[in-house]
This record gives sequence, C-alpha cells and structure tokens, in this order.
Amino acid sequence: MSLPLLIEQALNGLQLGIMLFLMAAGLTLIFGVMGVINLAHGSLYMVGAFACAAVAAASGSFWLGLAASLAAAAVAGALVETTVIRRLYARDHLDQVLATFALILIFSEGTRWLFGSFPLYLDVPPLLQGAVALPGGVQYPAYRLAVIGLGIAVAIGLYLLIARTRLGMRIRAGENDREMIAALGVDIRSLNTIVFALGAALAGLAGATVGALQSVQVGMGEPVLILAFVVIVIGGIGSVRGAFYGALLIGFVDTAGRFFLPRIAGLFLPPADAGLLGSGLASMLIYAVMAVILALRPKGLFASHA
Amino acid sequence: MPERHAIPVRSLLASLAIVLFPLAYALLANLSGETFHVTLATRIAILGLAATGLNLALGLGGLVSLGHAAFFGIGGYVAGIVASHAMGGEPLPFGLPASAQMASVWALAMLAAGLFALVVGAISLRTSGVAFIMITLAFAQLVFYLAIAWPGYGGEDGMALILRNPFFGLATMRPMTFFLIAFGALLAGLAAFAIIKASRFGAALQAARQNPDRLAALGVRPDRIQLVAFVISGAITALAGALYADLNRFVSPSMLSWHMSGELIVLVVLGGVGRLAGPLAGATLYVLLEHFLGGVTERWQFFLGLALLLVVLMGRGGLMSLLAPKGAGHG
Amino acid sequence: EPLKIGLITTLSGPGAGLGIDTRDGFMLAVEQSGAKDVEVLVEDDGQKPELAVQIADRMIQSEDVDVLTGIVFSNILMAVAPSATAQDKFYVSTNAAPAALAGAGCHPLYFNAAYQNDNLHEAMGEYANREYKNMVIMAPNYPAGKDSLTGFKRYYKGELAGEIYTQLGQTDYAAEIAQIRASGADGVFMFLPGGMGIAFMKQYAQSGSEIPVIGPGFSFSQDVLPAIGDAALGVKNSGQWAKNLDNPASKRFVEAFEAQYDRLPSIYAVQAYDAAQLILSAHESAEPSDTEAFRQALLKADIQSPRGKFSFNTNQHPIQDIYLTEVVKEDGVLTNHTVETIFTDHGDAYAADCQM
Amino acid sequence: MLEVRDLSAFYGASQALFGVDLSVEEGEVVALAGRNGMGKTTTIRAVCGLVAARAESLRFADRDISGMASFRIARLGIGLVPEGRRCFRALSVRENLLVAARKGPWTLERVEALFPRLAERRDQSAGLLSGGEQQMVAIGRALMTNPRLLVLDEATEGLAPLIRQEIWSAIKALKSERLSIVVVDKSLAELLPVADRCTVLSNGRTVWTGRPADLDRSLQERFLGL
Amino acid sequence: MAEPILRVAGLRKSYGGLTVTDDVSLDLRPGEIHALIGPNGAGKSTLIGQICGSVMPDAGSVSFDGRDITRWNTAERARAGLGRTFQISTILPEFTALAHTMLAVQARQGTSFRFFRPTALDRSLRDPAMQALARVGLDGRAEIPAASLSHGERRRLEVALVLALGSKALVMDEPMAGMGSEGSRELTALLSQLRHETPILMVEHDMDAVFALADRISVLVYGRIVATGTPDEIRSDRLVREAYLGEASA
Ligand SMILES: Nc1ncnc2c1ncn2[C@@H]1O[C@H](COP(=O)(O)OP(=O)(O)OP(=O)(O)O)[C@@H](O)[C@H]1O
Ligand SMILES: Nc1ncnc2c1ncn2[C@@H]1O[C@H](COP(=O)(O)OP(=O)(O)OP(=O)(O)O)[C@@H](O)[C@H]1O
Ligand SMILES: [Mg+2]
Ligand SMILES: [Mg+2]
Repeated sequence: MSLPLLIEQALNGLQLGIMLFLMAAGLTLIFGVMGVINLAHGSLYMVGAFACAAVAAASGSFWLGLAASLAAAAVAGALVETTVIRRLYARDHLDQVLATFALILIFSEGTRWLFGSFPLYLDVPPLLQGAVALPGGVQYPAYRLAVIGLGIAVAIGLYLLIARTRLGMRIRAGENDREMIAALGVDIRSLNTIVFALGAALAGLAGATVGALQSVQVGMGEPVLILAFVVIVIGGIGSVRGAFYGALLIGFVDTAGRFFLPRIAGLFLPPADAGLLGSGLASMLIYAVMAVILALRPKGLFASHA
Repeated sequence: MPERHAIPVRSLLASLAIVLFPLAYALLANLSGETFHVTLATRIAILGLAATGLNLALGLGGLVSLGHAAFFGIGGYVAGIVASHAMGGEPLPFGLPASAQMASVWALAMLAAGLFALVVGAISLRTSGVAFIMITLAFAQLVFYLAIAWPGYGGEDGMALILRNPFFGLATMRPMTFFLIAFGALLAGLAAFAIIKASRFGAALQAARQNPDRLAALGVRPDRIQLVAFVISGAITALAGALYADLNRFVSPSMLSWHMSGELIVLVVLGGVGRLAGPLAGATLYVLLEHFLGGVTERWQFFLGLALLLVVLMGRGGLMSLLAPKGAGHG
Repeated sequence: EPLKIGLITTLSGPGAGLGIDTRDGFMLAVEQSGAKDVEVLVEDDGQKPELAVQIADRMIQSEDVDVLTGIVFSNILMAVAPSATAQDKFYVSTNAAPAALAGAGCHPLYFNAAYQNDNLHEAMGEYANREYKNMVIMAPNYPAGKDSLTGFKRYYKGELAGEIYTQLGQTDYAAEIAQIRASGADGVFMFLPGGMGIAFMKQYAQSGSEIPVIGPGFSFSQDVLPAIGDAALGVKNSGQWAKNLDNPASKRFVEAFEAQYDRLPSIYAVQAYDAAQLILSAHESAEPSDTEAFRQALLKADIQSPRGKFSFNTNQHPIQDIYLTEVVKEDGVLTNHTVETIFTDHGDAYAADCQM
Repeated sequence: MLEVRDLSAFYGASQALFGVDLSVEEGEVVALAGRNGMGKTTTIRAVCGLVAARAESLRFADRDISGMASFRIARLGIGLVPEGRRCFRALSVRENLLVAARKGPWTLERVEALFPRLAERRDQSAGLLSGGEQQMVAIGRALMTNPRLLVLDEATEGLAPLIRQEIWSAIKALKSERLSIVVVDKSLAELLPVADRCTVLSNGRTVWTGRPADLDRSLQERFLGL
Repeated sequence: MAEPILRVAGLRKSYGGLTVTDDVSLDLRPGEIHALIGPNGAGKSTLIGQICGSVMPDAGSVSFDGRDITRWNTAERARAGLGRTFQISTILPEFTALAHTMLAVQARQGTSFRFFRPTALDRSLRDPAMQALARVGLDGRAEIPAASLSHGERRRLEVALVLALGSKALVMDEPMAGMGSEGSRELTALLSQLRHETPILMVEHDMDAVFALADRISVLVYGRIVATGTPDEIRSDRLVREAYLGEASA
C-alpha cells in the first residue's frame, strides 16, 4: 500500500464527498431550509442530466448542455411547485411524501417516453478530458478536479444565500411559520416558487455534471436521493455547513470502507471471500455510521439551531 | 356545533365496505373461475395488513418509519428459511424444530421482527422527526445489504419456496384457501389496530404523537409507549411479510429495500393516516391500479403517478377522507 | 391445438432496454414464422420479482399459457421459473441463466436458450491466458457477479493482482480505479452490466490509466455501447453472436430487425429470437399439452440460429460456440464484431450435477 | 383608515364571527375587548387576511382588502403582533427583526433602545428566548415593518410589570406620532386609559362601541365579566 | 411549620456563557402558594424546567416529598405527584378537551399500558375528567377539539389537566396569561381553594393575582433570588420595585 495510493484515495474520498454535496445541494435548500420533503429531487437531477445530454448531443457543446440542464430543471421545479407543492405546504409532511412519490413515477416514465429506454451518451467536455499530474506522483482526472471546484463554489454560494441574505432569512422564516411571514408583508408564495426552482436548478446542475461521469439513464436519480437525504440528516437539517461536512464524511467513510475493509478481511480470509465480505460490509458502512451518529446526536453533527 | 356522541355511521359503513371488498372480490373471482383475481385479492389483503402494521406506528404514534421493509422482509425470510430447512430436513439454528406449519412460522416471524423492532426502536426513539425517518431507514438498509451480501440464503437472487407452507391440513396452494388464510390474518390485524386505538394505551400513543412533552408532564413516558407500539407494529408487518413469502413462494432482498418501506408509507397515506381501514383502502387502490393500468398501457407507471397525485391533491387525509370525512372524537 | 406463450419481461425501470430488445426479438421470430395459432401475451415486470410472480400466476392460473419466457434478470427468474415448472408449465429462458438452475436445480420443463451465465466469463478467462499474466478482476457483489469471477477463474491461469467486488448499482469507481492503477496489473477483467459499466468505462477513460480492460459481452452489449461512447472502442469482449457473424440466418435476422425497429439488435434480441424459434419449432411437431413430447421436440433444437450451431446439453442449456468480439465503429455507430472463436461447442460446468 | 362592517368569519365550516363592526381613524388607539373566545383574535385575523371572511365592507387605507392576499394587506401598512408571539424560531433575534423590515422611522437601533433586553440577546435564536423576550421580539418585528396601523393581540401577555408600563408608554408615544393602533389586552385597567375608543365583542358580534369613559359598570359586567 | 414538600437547593444552570439560574434555593410548603416573580428572562421558566425535569441542572438538587429527584425524568416526577402547567399552552390539537382530562385521569391511575378496554364509555375515566373540566368552566366545551379552542380556553385546559392529574404539588408557569380579567378572577378563586389540597409554586406576572394569592413571594433577577418574603414585604422592597414592579406596586 503505497503513499501515492493513499493520497489518491484520500483525494477520492474528498472528491466523492464534494460530489455528494453537489447532489445534495438542491435538497438542502428545498428540504433543509424550506422544509419540504421532496422525493422527486432525484427526478430533477435526472431531468438535468437528460437535458444536458440531449442538448450536448444536438449542439455538440457540453457547455450549452449544462446551461440547458439548469434551465430545464428550474422550469420543471417551478412547474412542480406551482401545480403540486404549493397546495401541500399547509399539510402534513406525509402528503408531500405521497405527492412527490407520485412525481417520481411521472418523471421517470415521462422521461422514458421522451427519450426511450436506453442510456444516453454524455461525455466530459474536451477542455477537461484526461488526467493531470498532481504533486506527490498522483494523477487525477481534470474533470473531477473541476467538479470539486464547482462543489465548493456551490457550497459557499448557498451558505451566503441562506445565512447572509435577506432572502435566506425569509426562506427560513417561511419554513418556521408561513402564515406569519406573509402577515408581515412578505410574498412567500412567489418566494417559494423561486426557491424551489433554484433548488431544482441545483439538482439539475448536479445531474448534468455528475452525469458526464456516470450513466445518464432513467432511474439514475434514486440512489442519489437516498444519499442526499443521508448527507443532510447527518450534517444537521437546515445547515449548509452541516450538509457539506456530512457529505465529506460520507465520502471519506465510503471510500475508506471500499478500500480498507476487503484488505482487513484479507488478513484472515482467502482473497475471493475477503473481497465479498469486505464489499458486503462496505455497502453497510455508511448506514451504520448514520445510525451511530443519529443515536448519539439526534439532530445531526451541525444542527444549525438548538 | 358538532353533534355530540354522533356515531360516525358513514365512517363505519365505509370501513366495512373496504374491509369486505377483498373478500367479495375473491369470492366473485373464484366463482367465475378467475383464480388469478383471487391471488390479486390476496395481495391486497397482505399488503393491507403490512400497511396496517405500519399505520399503528405511523398513524397512531406519529412514528414515520422508513424502515418497515425490514420487518416485512424479516417476516418473509423467516418463512423462506424455515421452509427451506423443512424441505431439506435440516433443523433451524438454536435447535428450533424446522416445522413449516404456517402458524409456527408466523409466531417465529413476529417474534424475530418484534425483537428487531425492540432494538431498532430503542435506539431510534432517541431521535424524532426526520432523524427518526432516516435512522429507521439506516437500520433497514443494513438488513437489506446483509441479505444481499450473505450468500447462505440466495443473496440478491433471493430464494424460492416452490410450494407454500402448510396450514394444518389445508391445501394452501389453492388460491381461495390461501386467500382465506390471509384475509383472516388481515381481520386479526385490523381488530388489533381498532382495539388498541380505542384503548388507554391508544390514547397515550396518540398523545405521544401530538405532543410528547405534554404526555410526559402527565407522568407517562412517551418513548416507552412509542416503543411498545413500534414493536407491535413491526410484528404485524412481519406477519404480512411471512404471508407475502408464501403468496409469491419466493423471498428476495427486494422485500427489504427502501422502495418497499416507501411503498408501505404510500399505502398508508393514500388510504388515510391513522384511519382503521385506511391502509387497506390504500392497498386496494394501489394494487388494482397497478394491475389494471398495467394491462392497458406500458406507460402504466406514468398514469399510476397521476392517479396518486390526484388523490393527494383532492383529498386531505387520503381515500378514507373522501369516503367519510373525519369527525371530532377521542383522537 | 393453439399455443399460448406468456412473455414476462422488464419494460419499465432502469433495465427496460434489455426487456424491450427481448420482446422485439421474440416478436420478430413469431411474425416471421407466420404461425396463426400462436398467441403471445406480453407483460411488464417492472424489474420487481413479486410483480413478476403475480403476472406469472395470472398467466398460469387464468390465461392458461403453455410456455413462459422473457425474463431478463436472474433474481426475477428465480422467483418465477421454479414455481412455473412446479405447476407443469414450460419455462424457456431468453437470458438469465443462474447456476442454481443449471446444476442440481435443473428441471425437465426448464430450458435455457441463451447460455449458462458463466459461459462468456469463461471465454474471457481462456482468452486472457494468451494476453495477460497478472490481472485485476472485478464484479458487483451479487450472485451473478460471483458466478462471473468464478467462471473467469475456471479458465484463467495467470496471477491475480486483485479481486474486487463493488456494490450493486454503484456509480462512482474512483476508489477502485485508483486501486487498479496501483496494482501493477497488466489487464483488467470487469463484469459490470448496464449503467454500472457505462459509469466505470467513462471514469476509467478519464483516469489516464493505460491498463487494458476486457470483459464479457454483457458489459459491452448494444444497449450500453452508445452511452459509453468512444471509451469502449477496441475493447475485447465475448459473445455467442455478433452482428458481423457470417451466416445467412444472422444476416437475415439483422436485416429484418433493423427494418422493423430501426436500430441494431443486441444479443438479448438474438437470444429471444432463438427462444421463440425453439418454441415455435417444437409446436410444429408436438402439442404443448403433451409435455413429454413437447419437451423432446424442444430438445431437438431444430432451428436456424443467427449464432450458427446450436444444440442442447443434458441440462437443457446451450452447447454453442463462443467468440472473441471487439467493439468497433461502423458507420459512426459502435457495435461488436467477432474476431475469432474462443470455444467451440462449449457447454457448461454444471451439466454434470444435473440429474434428470 | 380601517373600516370593518358586518364581518363574518369561518374556520372551515364553523362560523366564528357573525357581524363585527370596527373602525379605526388615523392616529387613533382602539381597544378591542371581550371575554375569552368571543372573537377578538378572529377579527384581527380576518382583517389581516388570515382567515376566510365575508363583510359588507372591509377597507383599509382607502382600499378594499376583502379577499386580498395577506402579504398585500400587510404591505398596505398593517403591522401584526399576533397572539402567541409566533417568533421565527430558526432565526436569531436580530434576523427576526430584520426579516420583514421596511423603510421608515423604526430602525433596529430604535427597537433595541425600546427593548434593551433584545440587544443583549441579539444573536440568540428566538426559539430559546424566554416568553417575555419573545413578546418583545414580536412587537419589535411588527414595528420594523413601519406600519400605519399596528395591531397588537394580547399586547402585554407574559411581560413583567415594568416592561408592561414601557409598552403602554410606547403606545402612547406612537399615538402621538399619529400611528393608528388596535390593541387587545386582558388588563382593562391599563388598556382603557390609553385607548381613544373601545369596541366590545360578544359571541362574534360587536355589541358596543364608544369612548372608554362611557364603558360603565353594567356593560363591563355583561360583556367583560367584571 | 410543616416540612416542605418541594425543596430546591443550590440549582445552577448555564447556557454557554450565560448563567440562567445561579445558585437558587427555595422551597414549597404544604398549604401554601409560593409565587415566583422576576423580570423577563430572569430564569423563572428555566428554574421550573429544572424542577419538573425538562431541563437538567448543572449543579444543585431538587427533592420532592422526601426524595431526591434531581436525576429523574419528567414522567417520573409527574408520577411522583408533581404537576405542571406550561407558560405556552401545550395541548394535543386533535384531542377534545375531555379526551385531554381523560388522559390525565388514566395517567394518574397508571393504566396507560392497558390495551383492551375502550376508553370511550369508561365511566371511571370519564366522570373525574368531566369534573376537572367543570372546575375550570370548560364543561360546556368538553367535546371541542383543542385546536378549535380559543387562547384563553386553552389556558383553562392546562389548569384542568393538573386538576385531573390530582398532583401532590403544582408548579404553574404563568397560569393567568391570556385568561382575560373574568377568567383571572375565577382562576384566582379556584387556586385559592386549591392550595389546601395541593400547594402551588407559581410563576406569574399578573400582580393582582400574585398579591391576592401568594403566601410567600420570591423574586428572581438575573438567575438569583434577590428577595423572599410575604407580599407586604415584597411590595415595599425598594430593589424589587426598581427591578420589577415599577409603579404597578402602587
Ligand atoms: N383554529 C380554529 N378552528 C376552529 N375554531 C376556532 C379556531 N380558533 C378559534 N376558534 C373559535 O372561534 C371563536 C373565537 O375565537 P377567538 O380566538 O377569536 O377568541 P378571542 O376573543 O381571541 O379569545 P381569547 O381571549 O381566548 O384569545 C371561539 O369560539 C373559538 O373556539
Ligand atoms: N436553551 C437555551 N439556550 C440559551 N439560552 C437560553 C436557553 N433557554 C433559555 N435561555 C435564556 O435564558 C434566559 C432565561 O429564560 P427563562 O425562560 O427561564 O426566563 P423567564 O424568567 O421565564 O422569563 P419570562 O418571564 O419572560 O418568561 C433567557 O434570557 C433565555 O433567552
Ligand atoms: Mg385571542
Ligand atoms: Mg418564562
């Protein structure tokens, strides 16, 4: 086990964490701050990826595709908010669960209707192709480095928006007491639409950027959904900082688990069995970590209030 | 002024209709030789029972568990494992006899899931709200991945039971016979729910949902009440899981997946949270939609989504509230 | 006596692409045969085992089908096939071929028209002996993944620089790729079907690793190649069929499929096409109600397969040639071409365990 | 400035108001009185657009406000201090004050000068404040919107006597700045001296309106239970 | 003089740098009403929280009925006979007023783990529950869901709950808040009778009520008890007037 490999794996952990944060960013806004349980977050992620792939294929430009992903997801988000979510603010969270579960079905099947059942092609833009050499003898894909940069930028932007602007205050106030904030003269309805669209756009952006590294296909958003919820809850609901560190934690734990557990199992098992046992344990690891964290700190690591 | 002591006639009638529906459906199907529709009714009854179990925790206790697939799956796996040992003539772990009699399978399933629920609940009830949702999910995912990674009982491929477990002398492979068994279990589950809801324990449980601080200030520990409810709830859902394994003659990790947990929540919410017949109403609509839309179009999931959306947007409180709006009462 | 076939396959959800090819290949053969007295009921299992069981029950109990077929995924097959055969119905598999049903669990009414799951992996193991000395092998941690690596190792004689199991449905492979690059291996064998393979290949291409990748045909089938893109170009894999296979049946099939559906057929389409041909050919000489006669007729495998030679082993799984195939670009479309034959008349390792 | 005639209001299907009349002139302080459950809060909620209502006339600042969205009504210049405080728990004290602030004479400095306690607790989240501190936040928050009509429901609930006196003198000061005020408070002894007019509700109806001085014993006994 | 039923000694609680209760000692004796007054944010509710178990003190002890209950949880204290009302009404929105008091009666009986007998027609619950409602004048509103009760009615319900609970001692956080003048008067009369059944520790800003009811008054300022005495002593205490009462003491 060489040092460059360890460094690279650490970098992978960081990278995975930031990628997770990027996927969770929109959810932080919609769920963490607005307090809407949006199971269709993964669908918006998928919408972004498909829009990007389709436009990139038609125009030949990844960057146009990226713009399209933002636009398409934002529009989808605004549409969802005005037609469905808006009627559910005053209701039980469970109604939101049911409605957005229904939206998953509609989005998935609708996307298949439009784009067919086969995965789409979406590749990294030429500018960011290949790997770059980092100090310490590590080669790292340029695109992944760019994703790290984007993730950090989104984290900072989101933090400033929520914690430092009047808009952010109003969103948080609206989550506490929608009626009261309206009674003080804030147009919470439009505000909600805007914020929801913004959260959707972030989901779409994540779908496009991560989609270039993964497979753009119907259903791609579902694993993302669960992971994004895990990240936000571990970090502490309502806190961007929490979501960020929660994502990093999960990124590191998952990478370390996939890397070390088979090796540890290999100390007392033949390689094939060690691989099986190690990867089996690795797949459970983040959930075990989540259970422990929540059992010890029910409000998450960085609960923003109280 | 709401009427005093108004007997909620409409609600009773609606519940009765919903409870009797699977029976009528199955009898009719059996008479006309459409045995498959008997199977469909059995599925409704079993999913309705599983969701009734969840309804106890979620509807009465406010415990939004996104981990009930674990109990459902544990029930299923107990049935599967016992059956496979019984077929192979191998004894079970802990020296338990490998009798595949449904009744003993059920007891074992409920016991196993109940114990698991006790552990999960004791830890999870330290949290509340969304953290509770996620920690229950976490435990269910642990079981899910365990089932996938553990090669002994089929892993991801699951395990086939080939034949249904026996129930005393009955021919359980006959659809109508098996339906009646499942329907009996459903009735028992509904009765348990109704009795608990009306009891002192039920009152405390509903209070714990609405305001645990208030209950504690009255001298009743809300977490104890909720824990007991969670265990009962898990056991009922496990019973449904065991039946489900026998219905399909197959168990696999998909019974344990978070989709299953989500689907159970959807059934409860669709039908009406906390309402006696709510989960069954939800299961009925869901299974029938799934079946009939699936027969009409390949895009059935799209239309299923639309239908569900319509129900949420139109009816506060699910199907039951459309059939029989809720009146005031002791909870 | 008319023939009723129940085709249950995955037409929605992430795996729908495979099911659609299965259905289309199957229906193509039915139409081509012009048979009047054949009815095919097509149903979507949504990639859920319990839904598949429900549909199978209906087909068996209400629709009274004679033969079931079409399931793509092993875990769904395991839910349906044993209970179907227990109820005296034939099951002819178009794809899934778990070891459990090829060996001790074989059944007179269960046929597999595709292969045994291990075959394509075994072929790559045999091929790897020629090219590589020290390999990393990788598959998802689930039964088919384990079978895959077991199959590969059954023939591969070189060193193993690593044996990596990933999570089913994993989407990020940075950690595994780093391990591969650091392993000092001279080749990578990976079995990652569907979206997993797409993600891995894209990420591998970005990593700057020079170590060549090979895999079974599942990882580079027609449904995923366009999505992987040029990263797949030149990758060696294995298959019982490829589009350029030089025989009249294959040419006819490809032409007809393209004409009908306006896309290239995948191996899933071929397998389903053959399954349909098998069932139809049996029906010509036997009544499905006479199970033994129908079974014997099926066993004759009297068809013109696009794969060329095709016959049944004692466990009712195929004996066929397995080819080395390579991803090429033809008229701007990525597809596989056969390069050479790896195995001739290849059966499977489990037939010996099958007592029938 | 505010004119309400024959107002009925509903919670779902059940009717809570059956004909409330209430009017407030520029610079006037109106006390809204009545026993528990008689409809004071509901009247206020109806005026603010928070509950379904019907009225012969519902006008504020020369505009018809019936059916108007509550945020529009608020922007016309109604500042609400609701019953039960309803501070935004997730926001700090300062954020609570700033969240809906609009330009005008009331600034953060001025509110903090009125309630020094809030300056001390500036960065604490409002959910952790003591009950009385929360009441101060609610009042400050409404003032920060620089309303033309301030509506205080249970104005001094939970406040210590000393602070209560400050509130009443602040109300007097506001009145001298020609701000209009509607106020509900249980302590009539403190409320009536400040008020220019008093409107009494009983069972969802206005039963009396007049100068506080004219609110005689028998009326008080009948409608206020004194 | 009778032994105190409730005794608080040296209680201390800080949040970060803020000391909210600072070495507080006080007691409650049978038959008395002990009022706790003090400026907003002085730490009264936090002190009540520590007495009732919803806030854990950093130091000090609480003993009740001869037992040290410092480490007990809320429910255990309530079971031991320590009843509590909240400053901000803490109700069960879906329950009717009657269902609330029935729950309190069942809690008193310790029968919350009975699964079978339906409560609806159970006279042993219903009768005492109705009595408790009647004592606060809510019997006419028994079947109304609490969500539809007005603010003042909810305050009454809070009181009805501790009555139904039949506690040995009551700790009430601002029971008069939101009551309306008529309600305050009625409640004052009720509490005045009640003190002979159960002694009451009461936080209250309504000085009319405090001076009318209290046998003893303690004044809490910035987390410290600055004075304890009879109403007359407190009324004339210069410090108390400056810090708390203002002119209202007139
Ligand atoms: N959310 C609600 N749903 C249904 N009915 C309600 C609701 N809120 C209040 N009511 C009813 O409306 C009537 C008027 O209540 P309102 O709160 O306006 O009284 P109030 O005069 O403010 O009383 P208080 O002095 O107790 O605050 C009461 O009969 C009450 O029961
Ligand atoms: N969990 C907490 N974290 C930080 N500060 C707190 C917390 N709880 C209370 N405080 C602070 O402690 C102080 C005392 O609060 P407490 O509620 O005990 O006051 P009180 O005497 O009851 O006041 P009031 O009469 O206004 O109800 C307040 O300044 C409050 O902001
Ligand atoms: Mg009021
Ligand atoms: Mg207080």
